[in-house]
Amino acid sequence: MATVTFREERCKGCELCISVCPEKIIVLAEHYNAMGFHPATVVEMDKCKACAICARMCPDVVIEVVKEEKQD
Amino acid sequence: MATVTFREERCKGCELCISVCPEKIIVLAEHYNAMGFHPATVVEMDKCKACAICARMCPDVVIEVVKEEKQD
Amino acid sequence: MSKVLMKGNEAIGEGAIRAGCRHFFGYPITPQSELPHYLAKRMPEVGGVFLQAESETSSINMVYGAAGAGFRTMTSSSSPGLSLMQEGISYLVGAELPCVVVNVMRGGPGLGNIAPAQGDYFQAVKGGGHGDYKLVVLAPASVQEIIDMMQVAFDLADQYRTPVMLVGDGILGQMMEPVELADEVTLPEVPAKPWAASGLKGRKKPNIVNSLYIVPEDCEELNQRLFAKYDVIAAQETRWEEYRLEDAEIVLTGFGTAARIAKSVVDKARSEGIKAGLIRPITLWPFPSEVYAKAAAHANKFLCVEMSMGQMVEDVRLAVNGKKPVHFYGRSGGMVPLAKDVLAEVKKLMAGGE
Amino acid sequence: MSKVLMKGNEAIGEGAIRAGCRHFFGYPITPQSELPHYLAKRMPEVGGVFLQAESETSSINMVYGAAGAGFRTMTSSSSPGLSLMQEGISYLVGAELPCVVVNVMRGGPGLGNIAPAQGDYFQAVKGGGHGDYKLVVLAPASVQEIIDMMQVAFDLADQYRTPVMLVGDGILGQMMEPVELADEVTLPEVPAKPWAASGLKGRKKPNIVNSLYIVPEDCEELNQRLFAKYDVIAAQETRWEEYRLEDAEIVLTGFGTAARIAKSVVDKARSEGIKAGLIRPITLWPFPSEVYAKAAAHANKFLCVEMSMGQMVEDVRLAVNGKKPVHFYGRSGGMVPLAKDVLAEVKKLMAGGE
Amino acid sequence: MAKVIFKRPDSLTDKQFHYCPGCTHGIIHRLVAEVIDEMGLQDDTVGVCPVGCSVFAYDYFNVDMFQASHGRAPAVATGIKRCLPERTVFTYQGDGDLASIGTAEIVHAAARSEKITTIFVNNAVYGMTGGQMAPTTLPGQKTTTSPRGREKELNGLPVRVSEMLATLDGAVYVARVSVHDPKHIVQAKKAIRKAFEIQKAGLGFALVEVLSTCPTNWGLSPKESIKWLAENMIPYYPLGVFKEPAEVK
Amino acid sequence: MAKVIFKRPDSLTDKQFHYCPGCTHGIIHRLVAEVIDEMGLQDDTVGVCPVGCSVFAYDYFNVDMFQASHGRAPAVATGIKRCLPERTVFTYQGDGDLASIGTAEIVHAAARSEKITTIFVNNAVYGMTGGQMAPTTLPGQKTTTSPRGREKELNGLPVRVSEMLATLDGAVYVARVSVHDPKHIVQAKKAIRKAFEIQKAGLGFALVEVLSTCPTNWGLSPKESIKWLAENMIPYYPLGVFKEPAEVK
Amino acid sequence: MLQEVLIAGFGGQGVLSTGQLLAYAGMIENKQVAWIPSYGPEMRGGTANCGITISDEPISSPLVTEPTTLIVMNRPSLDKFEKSVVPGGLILINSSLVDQKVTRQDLQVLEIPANRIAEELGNTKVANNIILGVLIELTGIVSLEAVVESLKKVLPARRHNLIPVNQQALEKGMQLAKEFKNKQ
Amino acid sequence: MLQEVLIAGFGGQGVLSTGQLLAYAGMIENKQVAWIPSYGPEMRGGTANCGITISDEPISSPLVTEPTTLIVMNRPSLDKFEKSVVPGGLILINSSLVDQKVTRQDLQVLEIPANRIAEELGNTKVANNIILGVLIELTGIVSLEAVVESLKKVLPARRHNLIPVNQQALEKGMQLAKEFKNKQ
Ligand SMILES: Cc1ncc(C[n+]2csc(CCOP(=O)(O)OP(=O)(O)O)c2C)c(N)n1
Ligand SMILES: Cc1ncc(C[n+]2csc(CCOP(=O)(O)OP(=O)(O)O)c2C)c(N)n1
Ligand code: SF4
Ligand code: SF4
Ligand code: SF4
Ligand code: SF4
Ligand code: SF4
Ligand code: SF4
Ligand SMILES: [Mg+2]
Ligand SMILES: [Mg+2]
Repeated sequence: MATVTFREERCKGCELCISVCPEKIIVLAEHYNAMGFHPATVVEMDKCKACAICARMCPDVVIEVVKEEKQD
Repeated sequence: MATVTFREERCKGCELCISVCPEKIIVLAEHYNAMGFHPATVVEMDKCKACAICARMCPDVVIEVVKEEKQD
Repeated sequence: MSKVLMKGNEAIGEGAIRAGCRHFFGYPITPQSELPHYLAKRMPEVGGVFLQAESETSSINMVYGAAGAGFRTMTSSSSPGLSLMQEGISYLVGAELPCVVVNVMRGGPGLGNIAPAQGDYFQAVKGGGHGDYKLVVLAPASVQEIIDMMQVAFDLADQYRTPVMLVGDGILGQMMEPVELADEVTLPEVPAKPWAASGLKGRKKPNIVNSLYIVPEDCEELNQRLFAKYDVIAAQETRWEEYRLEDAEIVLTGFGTAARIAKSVVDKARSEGIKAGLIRPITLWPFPSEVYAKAAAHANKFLCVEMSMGQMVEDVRLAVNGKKPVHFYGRSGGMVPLAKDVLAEVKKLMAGGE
Repeated sequence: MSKVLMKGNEAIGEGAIRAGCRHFFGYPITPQSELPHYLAKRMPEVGGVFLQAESETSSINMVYGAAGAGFRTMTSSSSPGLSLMQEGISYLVGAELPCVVVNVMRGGPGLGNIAPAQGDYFQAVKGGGHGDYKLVVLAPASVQEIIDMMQVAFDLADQYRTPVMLVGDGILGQMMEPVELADEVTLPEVPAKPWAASGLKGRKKPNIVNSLYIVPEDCEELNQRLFAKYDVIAAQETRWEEYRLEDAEIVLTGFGTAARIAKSVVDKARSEGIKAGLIRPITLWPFPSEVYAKAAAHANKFLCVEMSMGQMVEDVRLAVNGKKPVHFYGRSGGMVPLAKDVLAEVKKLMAGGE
Repeated sequence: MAKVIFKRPDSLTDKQFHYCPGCTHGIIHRLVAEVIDEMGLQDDTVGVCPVGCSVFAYDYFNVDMFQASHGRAPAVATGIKRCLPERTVFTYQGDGDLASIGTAEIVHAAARSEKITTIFVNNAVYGMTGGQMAPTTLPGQKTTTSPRGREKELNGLPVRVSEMLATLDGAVYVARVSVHDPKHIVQAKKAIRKAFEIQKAGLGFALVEVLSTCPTNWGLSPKESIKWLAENMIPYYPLGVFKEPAEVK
Repeated sequence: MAKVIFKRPDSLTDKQFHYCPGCTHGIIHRLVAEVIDEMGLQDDTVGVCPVGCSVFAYDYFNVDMFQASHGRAPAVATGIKRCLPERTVFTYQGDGDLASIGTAEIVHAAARSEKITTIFVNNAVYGMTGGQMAPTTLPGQKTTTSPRGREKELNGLPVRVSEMLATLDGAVYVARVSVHDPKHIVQAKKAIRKAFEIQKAGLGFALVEVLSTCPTNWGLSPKESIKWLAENMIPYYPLGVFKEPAEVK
Repeated sequence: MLQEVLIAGFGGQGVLSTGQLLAYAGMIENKQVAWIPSYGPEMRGGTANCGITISDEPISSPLVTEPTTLIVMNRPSLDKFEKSVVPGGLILINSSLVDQKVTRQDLQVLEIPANRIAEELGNTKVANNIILGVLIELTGIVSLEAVVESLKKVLPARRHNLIPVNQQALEKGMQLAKEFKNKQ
Repeated sequence: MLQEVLIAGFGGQGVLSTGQLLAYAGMIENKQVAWIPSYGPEMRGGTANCGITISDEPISSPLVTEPTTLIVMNRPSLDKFEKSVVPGGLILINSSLVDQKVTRQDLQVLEIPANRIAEELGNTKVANNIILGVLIELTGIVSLEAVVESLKKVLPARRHNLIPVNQQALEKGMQLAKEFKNKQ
């Protein structure tokens, strides 16, 4: 299980994360953030592979990726 | 017959002409010119081949070379 | 004539074109970049050259080349860029080359900011470069005046073989105001430049553009020739505006944007019964010293308003020469004086406060 | 103490080393090149760095780096080189960095020549760079004073976090004079520089060396802070020499080499019965205005002697403020006033001539 | 157990970047900060940033910083490094800054083999001042000072900085990378790391040229900008290592 | 009939050079003047000479001349050429001038492909100001500012200007020649001629680097200087053509 | 009469050209006018704003530091400029883009869903002119005729076909303003 | 007492160091001294000269524009400086290198074949000190002892073996001067 967190108030809606996510699970939200942008968000978190490609691409360091490792 | 003329008052006695003359016929004169240098001069003009190598080497454009062409 | 709304920076460019300038060399810097943008478009339309230089140092040296070749030419920048041009300006003076240099001043020192300021007055009028020299320094206060003054700038430059500086600030450069533009442009006549180094083309004696005077006697002679010229310029070309000055008890003064504000304060003060007047130097050098000396006869006080920590005020003091007190009100670092604050200062002074 | 014969340019270098300066950045130019030559040899001996920069623009920016890192550092040049440093100097001021900048002035404007001159006075004291600022400007008049003053220069720079300029001319730089040198050098204590950007090394908050104040309010605050500092400097650090001034009817004044000449004229004039005296500003900024104002009480006239077309004379006039006439005698472009000519001028003035 | 796969590096402060949406300056900042973190240099580093869109970099890098005048960062860095030879000193410069007004400074820092690291952000335009032509602007590219597109006759041809500096014996590491997609971002980071390693090894001057976007002044969306970079810039500015010392190969 | 084999070119005035005995600046002056003569350009040419030992070149070249500030001749020449595109414009610059303070100006004149010709006199030292180290000073070479010899750690390694400029697309002709013996003098003249021909053909920027002596500051006799140049400079600064347009090959 | 209008939004929203249109109209009516943009580094892709002064007297400084009217085109602009408006002044908000409310109580505020209305008119580009219509109706700063006349000057010839729809937008705005006045 | 000496010749003839020796000697004698070189571009391999002022009073300007004594080491220097010497002043010429004559009649002139004499002493390098010996004898500007003392300071330690031959040269010069005075 992966958690991708967006610091929504910092997102500029550039869509670069969207364009690189291999799972195509990021979209821009309908609402505006305080800067007046539609912030990015993950729609189907369960599909996320925690590859962090989105985070690496994001110019504004909006994204943090955490993976729940299986506890054996 | 070649004539090599030195504008003696301009010669700085650098000896570069001397070092390149293939006929080794240029020397520094004993006397000083107005600038206080020993000026260069040709000792055996008849040996001169009018090759103008000396003139080409002289940094101060001191030397002029004229050749008397045979009149047939 | 047609009336159009125009940006100050664009007016500098259009004014230059109408003054016959066809060679502009410059480097981008806020708040004057609309001028290069404008000329990048306009110059090719009139067969001229807009060239972006690699730096301000290069711009001013390109101007040196173009001016020395006999062409009307100019460059433009804002404060830090002008600092980089100081060596080149000193060379232009030394070689007596006509050209126009524009400074759309911003907040300093250092990188400072891009807000409007007037902190480069000393640099412009006292000589920021090395050696003894003066520049003719013009200070327009509206977009219309910018357009008109560009012609004056090039004419003076050619007439006296001297660099001319035109100083504005971020407000003058960025604002749009209505201007009247002649529909038909007749290019001004440019004096012959027999001294220009533009290739012999049949001339026998080479022309040399030079500021090296290795023998001190010769260099002193150059200095004296320059200063004799400056005397003529001071006698013939000093320009200023007087406003409600005749009976003024307090004389406000300032240039450019600060003068606009001071002028509105004069009206406000008059409407409150204070006899205020204005002297607005249009040439910062030559400085209109005499009009201050004259005003000192009836005025009790002077108040110099600047967008700096106080620079022109020294020239006002030199002009008034101790006859009356000269006060100062300034904002700096990109701040602009508010009319209401200046008015308050006027009232304070008239009430006898310091 | 040992007495040695030393060149002015070398004395600048030796003085710097004795003041604890270990980082010099410079670019060759006559007539100050013996300073880099000297330091190229000396710096490695004391574990310091002499680095030849690619230009004066780079020198001053290397100084910006070294000063911002917390080190005593300096650069040096002559007139055209100083013009190229104006942007950098304005940045150093804006970032409040302590350093020493030397100008061994030569004839101008332009390339001019390499003979001694004082035509960069305005550039030094009014601010040749953009924006509102002042430099502390020191003007020694002998090789001994150069050595001693280098220590003062670095101390003032550190104490007030300001660039300090030391101005000389070709004569001061090139001449040899006897100097007393302490045999044992104890390096001065340098104040802590907690603001230096030299790596966190355990500190939590990064230090930033900066002159960008994008918000005009902040930039105005910087300006006001600087000028408050300047007020303190003016109150505490103004230096000058008075010579036979008490009863002087004519006050000669000048700085550096011109002051030496003026001083000898004072003696000559006194020996001919003329009550002459001398004011020699040692700090050109802050300018010792008060001593002039005081002298104006007993003196009838002032005569400012300069190796320029007349620059310091404006500050003398501002100081005298119209109380007494201020006259000027100058030679320019690398020419040096002759004592006999200055004396003749004094006599002419005392005879009532202008 | 939660494992953090990706988080903000310590060598960035928590301040928000002021860059335009999609501007890759932000990516490059992050890569530099990550390298500083990973090499344990945060305590040790002094950064120098001149004028350009990244002029506020001192607010973002969580290390001691200098703001430098336009083009002169290499001289400022020289001054710092000559005083503090043990510290890590880097400059972060735009193409207008480094390749135009600052040409002499970068050439001579390289020739002197100053032990500094330069991050050179080439976005083919003057970003901060409103999209003027840079020395790196491509032929035909429209900018505010080349409104008809850059013309060879008027403005000559773009400068390839890496190739030029690689001719200098003093430049020991020179590489060109890009940040237009995740794969290239990984490569870019490797090059940046190498450039810092070379400094720490005392080998001399190292420079990484990073191709970057400027959506605002290119007049393109962030996504279009990425595409434009890949399709137009890379062919003119080939990626690769132009110089590398044997010691680190 | 008397045939003049060698005489002073018309494009030199009759003024005597102020150069030191054996200084090869004089040879280079003469070659430039000969080329101007032979190409019939005397009426047409504007020369630009900045500060350096050749600062008085305006007294020697019998054409219209500019004295320029230190390092900025390429910018001055650009200003002239953009006003007078039909004229022949050349700069004559020393190595301190062109390779140090004037680096940005020469790189950008080349990048813009200004249609000017630059004669670059590399004598590995600042001649005029008293023998300081230049960017071209050889490793180990003693100068007044490298009294222990140029050290790599302190001063880096010499700049090879021709190689560096040849990387620029705008530089269409770049060659390095020498004037240390008559044979090389002939070759040098050919290169200078080519550089002027390229300008006349409107092809772009052309530069000829000429290795030259400075007996005074090298502390050698003129003859020793010639030998030193051949033995020390040429190995570091290989002679040859680095760039040549197909049109003139 | 002295009116100082500040228009603020994102770069690319036509903020600057709308301001120029207004200034032009003032000029046509022979008023004293000045227009000045903000030109901070923030402009790059961030916020953009401009100030327009229209007056019967010569204008001393064109800087609009205390606007009589503020036009808000994005949320950050409201945060930034709300406090600067003169007491009793006017704020016009494009509520299609800004969902936030004005907190000050001493102002006249009008929310105009300009983008939605513009869509109804068939061209989202005319949203600004709807707001401009509101402005001229509420303040009388310039006449409709002058603005329409200005459109001819400001729009390039190839865009003159858009003049009718822009005029419609202006009139729509004026109508909204009238309704608002009636409601009060 | 105010003595202003100008020494002129080619670069490399030891003109500058000879001047320094003289200034040093003056300093040792607690006089006011100043030394200044010409530093024109002409210096490069061309002429070199320096001025030395030795005085009882503080020296205002060290520039020697009107020397009381001129020492001439090459021909161009005579051409250049002959006219600047004060009337009644002294010219010392190294006649081994200068074959030209002084034309002015209002001066004291002494021709010293210094190189030849130096050769006789076994070291051509000491030619300058022969002339210096003449100078100090004729003018009394400084004492022999002071010059010898200065040699120790001016010569690097590894050259101190040359002090005796230099002293010899100075004495030889003084002797020549005495002979000259006797002849007059
Ligand atoms: C001396 C000087 N000249 C000009 C400027 C204006 N200026 C600031 S940044 C800049 C260029 C920025 O372009 P670049 O270096 O490419 O950085 P980018 O913004 O594209 O990242 C210019 C010309 C200045 N600050 N100082
Ligand atoms: C701005 C400026 N800085 C420094 C100088 C001093 N200067 C004159 S010529 C020169 C260097 C000359 O060297 P180079 O260009 O190699 O020419 P060379 O004399 O060797 O032929 C320098 C540093 C100057 N005139 N202007
Ligand atoms: S971590 Fe990978 S899969 Fe998950 S949202 Fe980001 S790019 Fe998509
Ligand atoms: S890349 Fe970053 S800024 Fe851009 S949309 Fe995604 S999260 Fe937002
Ligand atoms: S022309 Fe040839 S042979 Fe004659 S002197 Fe000159 S070099 Fe010698
Ligand atoms: S080369 Fe010329 S200057 Fe040198 S010795 Fe020969 S003639 Fe004289
Ligand atoms: S202007 Fe360009 S480079 Fe600057 S922040 Fe915006 S997108 Fe980035
Ligand atoms: S100093 Fe060197 S370069 Fe200059 S003239 Fe003398 S020998 Fe030639
Ligand atoms: Mg860029
Ligand atoms: Mg050289």
